[in-house]
Amino acid sequence: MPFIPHTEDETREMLDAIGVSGIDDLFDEIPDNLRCGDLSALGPGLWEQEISQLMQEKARSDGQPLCFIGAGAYDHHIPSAVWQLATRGEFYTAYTPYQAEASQGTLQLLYEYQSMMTELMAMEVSNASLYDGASALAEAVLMAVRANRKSKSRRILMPRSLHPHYRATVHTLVKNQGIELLEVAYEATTGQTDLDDLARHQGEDFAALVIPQPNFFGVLEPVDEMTDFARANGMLAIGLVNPLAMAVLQPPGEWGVKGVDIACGDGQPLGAPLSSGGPYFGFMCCTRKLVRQMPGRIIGRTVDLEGRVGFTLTLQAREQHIRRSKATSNICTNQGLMVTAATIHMSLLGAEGLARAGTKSHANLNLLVEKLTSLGEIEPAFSGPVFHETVLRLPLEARRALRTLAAHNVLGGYDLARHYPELGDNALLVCATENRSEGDMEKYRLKMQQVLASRKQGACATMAKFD
Amino acid sequence: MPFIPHTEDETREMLDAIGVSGIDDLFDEIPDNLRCGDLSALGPGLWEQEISQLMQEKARSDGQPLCFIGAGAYDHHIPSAVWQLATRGEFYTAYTPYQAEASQGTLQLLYEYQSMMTELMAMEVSNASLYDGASALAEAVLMAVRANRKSKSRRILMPRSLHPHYRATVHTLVKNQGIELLEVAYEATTGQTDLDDLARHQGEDFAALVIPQPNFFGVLEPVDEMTDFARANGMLAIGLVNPLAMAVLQPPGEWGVKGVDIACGDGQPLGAPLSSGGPYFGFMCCTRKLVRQMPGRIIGRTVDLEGRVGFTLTLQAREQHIRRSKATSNICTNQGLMVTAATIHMSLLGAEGLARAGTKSHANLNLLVEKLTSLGEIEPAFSGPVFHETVLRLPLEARRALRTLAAHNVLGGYDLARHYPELGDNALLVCATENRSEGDMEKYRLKMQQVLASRKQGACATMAKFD
Amino acid sequence: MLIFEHSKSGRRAQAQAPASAGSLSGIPRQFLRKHQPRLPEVSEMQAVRHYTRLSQKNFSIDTQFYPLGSCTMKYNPRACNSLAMLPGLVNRHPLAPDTHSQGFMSAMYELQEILKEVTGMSAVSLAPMAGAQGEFAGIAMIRAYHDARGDTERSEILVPDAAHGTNPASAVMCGYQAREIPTRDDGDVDMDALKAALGPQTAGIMLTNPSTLGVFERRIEEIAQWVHEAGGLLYYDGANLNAILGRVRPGDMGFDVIHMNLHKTFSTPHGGGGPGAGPVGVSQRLQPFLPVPLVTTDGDGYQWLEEQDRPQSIGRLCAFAGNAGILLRAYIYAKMLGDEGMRRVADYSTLNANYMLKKLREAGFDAAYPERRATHEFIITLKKEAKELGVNAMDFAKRLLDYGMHAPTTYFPLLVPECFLIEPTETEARESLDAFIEAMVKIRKEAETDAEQVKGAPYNLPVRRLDDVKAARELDLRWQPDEAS
Amino acid sequence: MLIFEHSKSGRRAQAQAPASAGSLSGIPRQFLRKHQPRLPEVSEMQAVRHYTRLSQKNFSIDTQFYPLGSCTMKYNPRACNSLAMLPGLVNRHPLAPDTHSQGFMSAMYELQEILKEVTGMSAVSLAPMAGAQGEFAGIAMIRAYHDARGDTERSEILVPDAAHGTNPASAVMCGYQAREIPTRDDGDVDMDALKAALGPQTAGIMLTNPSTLGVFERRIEEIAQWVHEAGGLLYYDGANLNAILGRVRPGDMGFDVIHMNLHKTFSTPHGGGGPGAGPVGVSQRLQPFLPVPLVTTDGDGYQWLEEQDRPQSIGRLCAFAGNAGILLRAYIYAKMLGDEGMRRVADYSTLNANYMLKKLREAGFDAAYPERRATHEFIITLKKEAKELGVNAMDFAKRLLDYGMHAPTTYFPLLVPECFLIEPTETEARESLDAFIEAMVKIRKEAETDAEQVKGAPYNLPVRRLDDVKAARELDLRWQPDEAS
Repeated sequence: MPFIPHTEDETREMLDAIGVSGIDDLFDEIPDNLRCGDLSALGPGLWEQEISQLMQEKARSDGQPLCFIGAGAYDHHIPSAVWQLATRGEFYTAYTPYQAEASQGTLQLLYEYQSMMTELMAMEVSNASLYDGASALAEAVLMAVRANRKSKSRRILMPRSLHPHYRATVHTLVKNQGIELLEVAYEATTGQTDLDDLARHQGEDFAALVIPQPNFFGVLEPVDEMTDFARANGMLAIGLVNPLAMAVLQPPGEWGVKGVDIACGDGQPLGAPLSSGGPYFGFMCCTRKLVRQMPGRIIGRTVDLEGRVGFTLTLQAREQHIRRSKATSNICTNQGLMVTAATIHMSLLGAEGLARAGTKSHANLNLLVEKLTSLGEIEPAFSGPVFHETVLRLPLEARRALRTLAAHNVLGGYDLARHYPELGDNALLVCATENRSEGDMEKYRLKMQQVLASRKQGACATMAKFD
Repeated sequence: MPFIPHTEDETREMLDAIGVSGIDDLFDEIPDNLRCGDLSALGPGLWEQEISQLMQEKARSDGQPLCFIGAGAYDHHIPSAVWQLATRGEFYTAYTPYQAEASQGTLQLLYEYQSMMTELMAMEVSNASLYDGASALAEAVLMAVRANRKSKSRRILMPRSLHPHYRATVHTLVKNQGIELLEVAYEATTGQTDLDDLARHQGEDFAALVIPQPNFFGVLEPVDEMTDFARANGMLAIGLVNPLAMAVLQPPGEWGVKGVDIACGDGQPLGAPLSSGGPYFGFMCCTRKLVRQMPGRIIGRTVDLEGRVGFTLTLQAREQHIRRSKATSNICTNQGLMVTAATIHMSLLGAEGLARAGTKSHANLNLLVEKLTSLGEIEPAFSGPVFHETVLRLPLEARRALRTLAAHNVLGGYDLARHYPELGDNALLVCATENRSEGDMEKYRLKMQQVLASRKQGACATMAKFD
Repeated sequence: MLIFEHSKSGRRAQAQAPASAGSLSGIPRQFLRKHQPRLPEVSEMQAVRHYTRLSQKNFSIDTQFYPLGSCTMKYNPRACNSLAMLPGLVNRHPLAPDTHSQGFMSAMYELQEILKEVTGMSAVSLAPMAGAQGEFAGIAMIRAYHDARGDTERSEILVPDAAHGTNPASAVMCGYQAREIPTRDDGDVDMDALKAALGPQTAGIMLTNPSTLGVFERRIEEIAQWVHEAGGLLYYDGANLNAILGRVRPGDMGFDVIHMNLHKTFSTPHGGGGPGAGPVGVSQRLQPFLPVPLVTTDGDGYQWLEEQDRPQSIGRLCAFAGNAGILLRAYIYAKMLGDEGMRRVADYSTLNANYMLKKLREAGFDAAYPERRATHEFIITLKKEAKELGVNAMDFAKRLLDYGMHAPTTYFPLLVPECFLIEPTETEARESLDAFIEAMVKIRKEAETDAEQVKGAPYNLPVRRLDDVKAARELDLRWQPDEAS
Repeated sequence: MLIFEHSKSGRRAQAQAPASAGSLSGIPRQFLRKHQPRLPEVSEMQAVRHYTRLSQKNFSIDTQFYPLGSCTMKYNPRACNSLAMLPGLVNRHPLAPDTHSQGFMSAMYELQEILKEVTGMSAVSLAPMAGAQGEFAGIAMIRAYHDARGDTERSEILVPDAAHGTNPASAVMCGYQAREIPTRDDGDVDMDALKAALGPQTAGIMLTNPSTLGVFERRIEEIAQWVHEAGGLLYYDGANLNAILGRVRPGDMGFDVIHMNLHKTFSTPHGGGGPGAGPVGVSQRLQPFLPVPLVTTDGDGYQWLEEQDRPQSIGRLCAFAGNAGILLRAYIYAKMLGDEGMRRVADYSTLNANYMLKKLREAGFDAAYPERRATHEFIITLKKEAKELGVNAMDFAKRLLDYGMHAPTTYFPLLVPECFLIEPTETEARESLDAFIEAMVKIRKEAETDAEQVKGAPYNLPVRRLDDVKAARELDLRWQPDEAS
């Protein structure tokens, strides 16, 4: 009986104490015809060595390819200390800090997290996390609709340059409340949001404009203009940002004349491993005046009976367990452990370390682009400035190139064909972080060179023999 | 400056406080001509990502072969909890518990360890660890020479069936004190110590007899007879045992009529990973009357000023930091962290879990032997009963077979030719633990079958293509 | 002390960033940050020391009994953590091609199958990132189902008054009105009220069974029949699934959709408040609407099913494929338990709860539903103590902390006054249960002689009771740089 | 509570052993155990909870300032731990063939080279498992050297009276007598006494430089010359190597052999008392005697050198190749520091020590060697406080614990009365140093007003002062099963 400490004697004694003859009796309120019990499809339990061997096989079968995919999940360096600390039992196995006195560790850490995020975003307040970037954006949209007193609109402007999965997620999460998302086009040359297309909505009633930075193409958006446009037209401005990029880029609180109203995004680049897409964490900051509209847990600093500083959950009147159907959101459990890691991560790197990671990523992308374009047939798809990710135009279908590269254990990027058919079949989104060495990038170049060469020779059949 | 927290301002202020103009001044008592400073051969420091990549490459290059080598280091299952707990900072980065009040965690754990080891060995007292099994045996020999009041001899009887590295280590560590090791032969048929050869020393003056269980061949020794022989001849009996095996085998405290005087060995099978041979830990138990002759730290239970139970280092008068040249040993730092792991390991498995691990290992070895001998040309070299390791006689040089198996990522065992030339070139020591699955053993059989087949065809050159 | 207070301007004692980072030359100046954020500047040791010591200020499963009702704070096997963090798994990019994903996808597929088996549902999606998102997905599927049939006038979701607050909140997020159904004195749903509430406007009902009152809803089959007859669907809130694993399955009770909280029933870590994972299972008729992505297999290998493969799907709930690392932990846990272990979870969590209930009653405490069996959790009401001794549930809760135990859930569900919702879980030994009961008796005795002492608790923790009113009125939600001086 | 007291007969709540283990059928009955050892029978959670809580009762580097003189309690980088535990490294069998060992062996070879460079010696063996074993190996090599030259009458090893207790103990283990050399009031060796002690019986001398008194032995070159002239060799106890990294090298001072404590200078964890690692470095003439195994390279790959390759070796010190996992951690640490980082270790540990010494003196505490620079550590004597206030070094030490700092090394070296040997290390920030000084001043003030209060310390720890006499007289070294009832 793994994890169940009862001895047979104890079980007997406890049943006697209860006054029943067997465990079955404890389920006697369940109608007979509903009782099941056969879970044999699950098979027998494995002991730790067996499950360990099984998981190692699974892990091995996925290999450890050289990864140049970004597209919303970034392979940054995470200090060893981060997860060694975050998985300490006292963090890992605690729950939501309902009993503040017994949870000062988690509560203080969350307060520190809120402080760090507001600094990074140059915003006034932060919550203690949401699920992921995509759902955080959905919460921001809902919040904007609730909070925008100037507008009764349930329409939102959302650039097409924004992560397609994010747009899909927001749609799922808001459509049932009658909220509508309107696309803003991007410029075909720069890859930035088309300000003219945006200007078409001048004077129209929208609850909010979403502004990604960088956008899904890795391109930097004209965030000042977009923020000011929103403000001028009675829309709330929602910044959707890569938080690591904010160590070097203008933070949303400083965009345009007055900054955005809400900043959100995915915290993954701050200490969460790629981990097949999750758990990551969504973050959200806003202006002080919107704080009571913000979803999620918020931690406040206060004092105890003896005047000592302490930390506690606050503004709980917004939350579902108090307000029920009138809550700001149904969110409850969030991503505490990931925030624990992120807080430790930010402490270890500091502003300087984050900036260096960002700068090195940018420099690495430049180097990668240089190497790939030096092959002669590859060129950048957009002219807008980029952070650590960019779109390349290949002389062949991205899908085909990726397949061959993957056979050589290089994950060459993300194929844009499905979500951006207007870019054709040859557009490839590539990313480089500070974790990629020059040797890694040279390897990519060499493999891509082989891809290009073999395409010319029309010798696809021989590709499998490369190495 | 990794790990050095001083800012430039602080450094300046601290130098000013000291009253010197620069850090160089702090070294002004060092004669000029001795000063160096150039360590450039070390190269520039690596940041964590770089060292991480380097170590991953090294780890990858050593592969993760299927291992059937034992020979003193055994691949047992270690519960995940063991090292997650042992590497908690409070255990991992504490030091020897000199300040008992600030070290109750480590001290209580060591007391629990002592309790577990005495139970496992059926001995009266245990110390808190030595370095490894080989050096623990050397310490046991030195202790026996000190402690044996009936004998003035500096001679020790040591079976040839004992681990050759252990015998070499003991020799290194005791020879300068004029202590002599005499070999006792083993029986060519059973692989057990030759009791007739032992009987030749009847009535002679020896300080001690060392009794391995199992011996290096994996064979079980006639420990009752050997212990009684030692007692009858005024020798101390030193048991050298595999501690995991003691979960199923008669423990040294119960050998013969009165048990051994000293039991020691390597604690590796109790939670230490193979880790290229270390760190493991040596353990030592003895009878209560010998406790003051025992080397190493010992923890005692006592009370504090308020009568509360507490734990402390005790019998320190034996130790080098008090007795200096008259100490029982020069040992100082021991293997605290490994003992931490072992204590947690034993708590998690319990007597039943250890016994199952041992039993399964034994059963797996039997299965492996069955599979290999079923190939027709391989047979056990000895007839004595074995625990989880045994010697097989191959129809070819063990060295050659091992080389080919290794090329297929199977580490087939340990070649006995160098240390036991009398066994010829074809004797192979193989081991199976509970970590080996039936599939693993079948893989070994298949690869060995290929080795045998190719030998018949004299087709060595084609071996490299196997798979 | 805050981490910011360990900071010193110019301190960079870490090995965590590249020494030479190159330049930002590709980025025009107007896009760049003008001044650095004021994050802590500390050495690696300072950070390690600070967070190690902070952690020690927490109660946790790894250190304390934590009978927090409705949260299923059971032991989180350490193997789940280390195996889910194996390099090949923890470094896998979510958009890696199928060629580099078969190991991961096989685990996800098997987990879908396990969850189907355990719940009796026809299909499972692992996408929801937490229970509340699972609830949303469930109700959104109910809506999609009605919409697909052209049955568009249904506007209400029925919710018992004992339900988790997430239930009505989720219903509202899907554009429904939540309508409360009262509970009877015996803890079951008021069937008359239910009947009265049902109608053509009924989209469905959300039920937790066992309910948050710690009792099994005995007339569940009748409820299912009535709701279905009214054209509504049944949603099962899986928060209390731990109570029935292998004993009874939501699918067999007649539910159409269920979410599961893997951080409860499948023992993934609670992590100081998440991450959770909230997979949803559905009956045959809701299958087309499951959120994407799903994992399928053609026998040869595993493939993702996405929007284009599932045109009726309610869509995507997250950027990628759910909280994969948590799903892996749940998979590992399920594999370690196996069929027999899984079933015993319900058996022993129920045994523990009934034992505690009995012993507490013997000690003179009042059960909220004295005629009922406890399930995996149960409620006592401290109304009597509050009235007679002037010491309420909150006081008991805080004083329990002093005795080294986390408090049960207090004041939830809302309909029981001075409520303690107690869930011991199956992984606690009897010693813990007895120690809790003993502490409760002691606290009552303390209250009899000195109520003020109990009302002043806790005393042995890093802080005493905190001023929540001040926290909410004088919002202090972040460290301010000027505190540094 | 002991783990045994959580035990319950028949409890097996772990997933840690195979369910079906087969039988012991191959083993005759007389070899089998008759009754099981009474090890704890606890659930995985109980063990995790017990040891998590036990750990919290420790002071450690990760939680406290730990200025334990001569122990170099500096920060242990977390990367060293995680990288040394990479599966390919942590699972490598010590007898794996070279084909499966090149990664590991390359790290060992490079570590040998790094240690040579840092110490100025000609060759290094990584085999010794701790400092004391390194000492043994060093003296054994000195003996082997003399023996190999037929110079067999040398019987004495000279040891300054300030030396670590291991020094004379190690000399004795090698069959030598240890002869003490007194120290002068300025902390240097008494050269007259040294001269008088040298002779044809002199096998060598063991020195720590900087000495345990926290000062640099200024006449080291002269000492080397004299000892060499007498036919003896010089042994360097590397305990204090942290003080001179990149500043001066033992090889350049004239030493013939040195051991290093990697758990000090190279920051491997102290682990509650080990494991350490004590590699030895030697000058040219001692090379043949180095303990085996060694790693060498032919440019193409790495190979082991063992007994058969090294006929003059003093032999084997351990079953395999030393504390490999610790050696890996040291290698990782050295690679992260690099040349510049390595040098700064000495600079900043020395800066910290001199700063503390200065500040403590300004605060009125007495330096043991007021005319000398501090090295990486220094001594203050609390003789005055003991006499005037009746509060001795032990009392200060215990009271420091209450202030959340580990005590310095007390009463060592033996020749300084009421001695505090203080080693802050380079990884501590000035805040820690200042806090320590402040605490010392406070304690003295406490002593002035209420000495008994200080003498009763500590108060804030899990236990107060322990009865060591009782511990030694009424030996209680193990839990007894009959306590269980």
